[in-house]
Amino acid sequence: MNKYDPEQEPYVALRTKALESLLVEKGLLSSEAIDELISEFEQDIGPLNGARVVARAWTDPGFKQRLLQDGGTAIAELGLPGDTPLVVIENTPADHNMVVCTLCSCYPWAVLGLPPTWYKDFAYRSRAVIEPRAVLREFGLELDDEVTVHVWDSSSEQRYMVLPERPAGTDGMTEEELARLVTRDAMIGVATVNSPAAEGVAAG
Amino acid sequence: MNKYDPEQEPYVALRTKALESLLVEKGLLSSEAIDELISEFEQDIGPLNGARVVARAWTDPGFKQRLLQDGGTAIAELGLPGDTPLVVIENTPADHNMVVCTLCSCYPWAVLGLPPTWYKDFAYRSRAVIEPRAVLREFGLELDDEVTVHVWDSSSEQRYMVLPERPAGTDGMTEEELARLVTRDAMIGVATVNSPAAEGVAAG
Amino acid sequence: MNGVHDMGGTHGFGPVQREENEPTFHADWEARVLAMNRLSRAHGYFNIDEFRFGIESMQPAHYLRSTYYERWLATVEYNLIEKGLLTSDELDARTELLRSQPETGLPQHISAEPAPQIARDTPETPAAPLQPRFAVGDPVLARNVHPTGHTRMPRYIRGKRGVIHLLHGPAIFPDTNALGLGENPQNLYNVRFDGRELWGDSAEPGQVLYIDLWESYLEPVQS
Amino acid sequence: MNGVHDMGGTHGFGPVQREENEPTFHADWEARVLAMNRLSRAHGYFNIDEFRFGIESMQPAHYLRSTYYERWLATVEYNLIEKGLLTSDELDARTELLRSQPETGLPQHISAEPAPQIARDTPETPAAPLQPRFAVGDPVLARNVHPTGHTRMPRYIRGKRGVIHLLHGPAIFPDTNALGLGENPQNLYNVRFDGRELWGDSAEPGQVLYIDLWESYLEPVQS
Repeated sequence: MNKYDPEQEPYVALRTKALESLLVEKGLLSSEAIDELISEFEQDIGPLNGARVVARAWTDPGFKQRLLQDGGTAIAELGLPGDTPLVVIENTPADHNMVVCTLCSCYPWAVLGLPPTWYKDFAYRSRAVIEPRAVLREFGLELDDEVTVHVWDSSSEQRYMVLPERPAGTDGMTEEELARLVTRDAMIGVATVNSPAAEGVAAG
Repeated sequence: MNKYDPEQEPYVALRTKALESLLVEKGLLSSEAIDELISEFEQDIGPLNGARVVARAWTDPGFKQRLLQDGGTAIAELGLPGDTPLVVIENTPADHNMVVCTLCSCYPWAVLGLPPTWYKDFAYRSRAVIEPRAVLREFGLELDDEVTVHVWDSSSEQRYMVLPERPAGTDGMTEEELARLVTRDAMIGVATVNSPAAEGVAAG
Repeated sequence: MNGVHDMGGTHGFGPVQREENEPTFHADWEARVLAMNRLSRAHGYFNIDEFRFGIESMQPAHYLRSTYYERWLATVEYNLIEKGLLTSDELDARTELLRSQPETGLPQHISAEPAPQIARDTPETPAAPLQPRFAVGDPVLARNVHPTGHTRMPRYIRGKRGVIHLLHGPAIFPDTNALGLGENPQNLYNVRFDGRELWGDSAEPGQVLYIDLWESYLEPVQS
Repeated sequence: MNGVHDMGGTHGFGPVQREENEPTFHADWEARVLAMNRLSRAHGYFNIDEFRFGIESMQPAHYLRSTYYERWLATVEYNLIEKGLLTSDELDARTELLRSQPETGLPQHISAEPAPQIARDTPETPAAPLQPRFAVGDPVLARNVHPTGHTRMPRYIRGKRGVIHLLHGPAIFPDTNALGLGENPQNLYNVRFDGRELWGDSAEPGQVLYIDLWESYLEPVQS
């Protein structure tokens, strides 16, 4: 119901342009700054940043410890904005974590970029806290009954990111190779990180 | 937001006609029965029935006792449908009652007819249980802090009607005259019954 | 279900808006929808709990932007289709026919039909007495449950403590009756809650709330 | 406020719908709305709590039928108008101008502006340490309160018992900051709730919920 509706675009696009026109005319904002910010969001910010953080944590026990202790400070080591309060929570065979924001759509932009539409949609926001296992099943993730599901409802300016489990068959992989395995969904906690191709597992 | 929107009428009117057309064609309903029922609701059923009940209770202590004991049975004495489970609740100087249905729009049709739109609207349904005094103030009814507000949320097939206080200045009035004073809103509990004109009060 | 229909205590709907000298109906179609619903129920095509659940099952945004009788129309359609009495395609086709040929009349009266008593709102069947679990004056807890189907226990009551105020006696259990799972009568109680129990420090002074709750909605508590 | 935005535990929104290879933005105007919001906040035209309260103040039916960036557009408009930086009439007139003369370009860049750090989501000011009322491990009760203004304590948590899981330290208090009543920093905690405490028998097995709650949202309880 809150899906993208192309028929609504003409009006909102017009309204948005009117808003920008007035803000620029009044000297409150500049179109150049708007352009720059958009390009930053489109090019520099995205889940690859988070994937690098995860890969580093998988390969550097000291970094992992600092990351779980104080996420914001730790990610600054990788050149990411360290003034973002970030709590990183670790998945284990017994504990699965997932992140939601029921009241709006708080999301760890600094490490994951802009949230996908489903994260902002009403279905995920309403259901993740009352039937997380059912939601995870829709994402293709069936958890054993013994696994505890830890749901993090982001209600403050603290941001939450999941440190997924390192999959089997990745022993010989470099940090860069590992980063390529890590998906956005795994860092939200609605997926796990898959093992590399079967031959990789056999060799690992 | 859920107000009547004449622009929506053409479609729903068409859809309603299509539904009736199919139901009649299939022999499931007849247009004559629909006509009869509408005429019953438009002509026979309305707050005048409730007003007669209230006036009788004000003038006949035995009836009032039976009414408060078992509303459904008592109203049958006045020829109203006695198989309606009806609870009648009495307003007093210390206790004010009001009726709402938060989940849909349950309403004592047998005595009050069809509910007004505001009773079915989201504002009344949402607010009557959390800020009844604020709602009553909007209806022009300012209650002393000492008065307890009793809110009845109609969640079952039991129906609730308020027996308002008999106003001052009505000592010499007949049952029929009294019935004319009683408003629908007073029997929902969002108003009191006003005294007749000031000279009436002075004479009473 | 925890739906948008469960409005008790929600903010944001603005002031109560009244209409002076409001007519019984604002348009003819409203009256016909009301009558078709009443007659369908009197004929047993669907029951009142199915009727309500049909409204609750509307998409939340659709529910909120619809008028009262638009919601009724939606559930009458929904239930007649659910029961196999008509199909969505038939209804679309007939709507299209009436749109393209507005002069089309309604079909002739085909079948004679019974004339059940319709202008009332009573349970479909009387229920035999049942031994009540609670007595007037007993303290009770409204259970903290969140069924996905139909229920008549609103969220603002759940997990709160009240006192049995009235015993109404056996009544059809809406939660099963709405889902075609039987009438399963239970004792129905009127339960009294203090405003502060419901709304804490946000409660207005001197408020008491009464609501009808079925026996299985309630748990005993220590007084 | 107890608004439709407070969605935790609501039913009826259907399955989670994912889009394969979703683009960063679905239309240019979405990107510009995002940027205008971020820049406006960076310039201090409004704060993040005012931004959120502007969305919550939308009519419920409007909220539910709007897309994400439509809600953002609504609150950016709302807040800039509230702050007196533009008027509703100006905006309507400019929209109409652009509609009737689509070839109209944007105005020239008029003022130089500072380039604050914008691509982040941090509190506007750091807060000095405050003596915490609760320690990690303390049992607490989320207060049963129903403010009509902005709050970051959702309804599904209120009146429930949890345990302090983390002490984040002082944070701007959204309830006042959203209403222009000051930042009033309080200690912020992450509080852990058992799924059964929240959802009773309807809880899935083995669920734990964590949420950040400000100190004044909490009361001490006996463990």
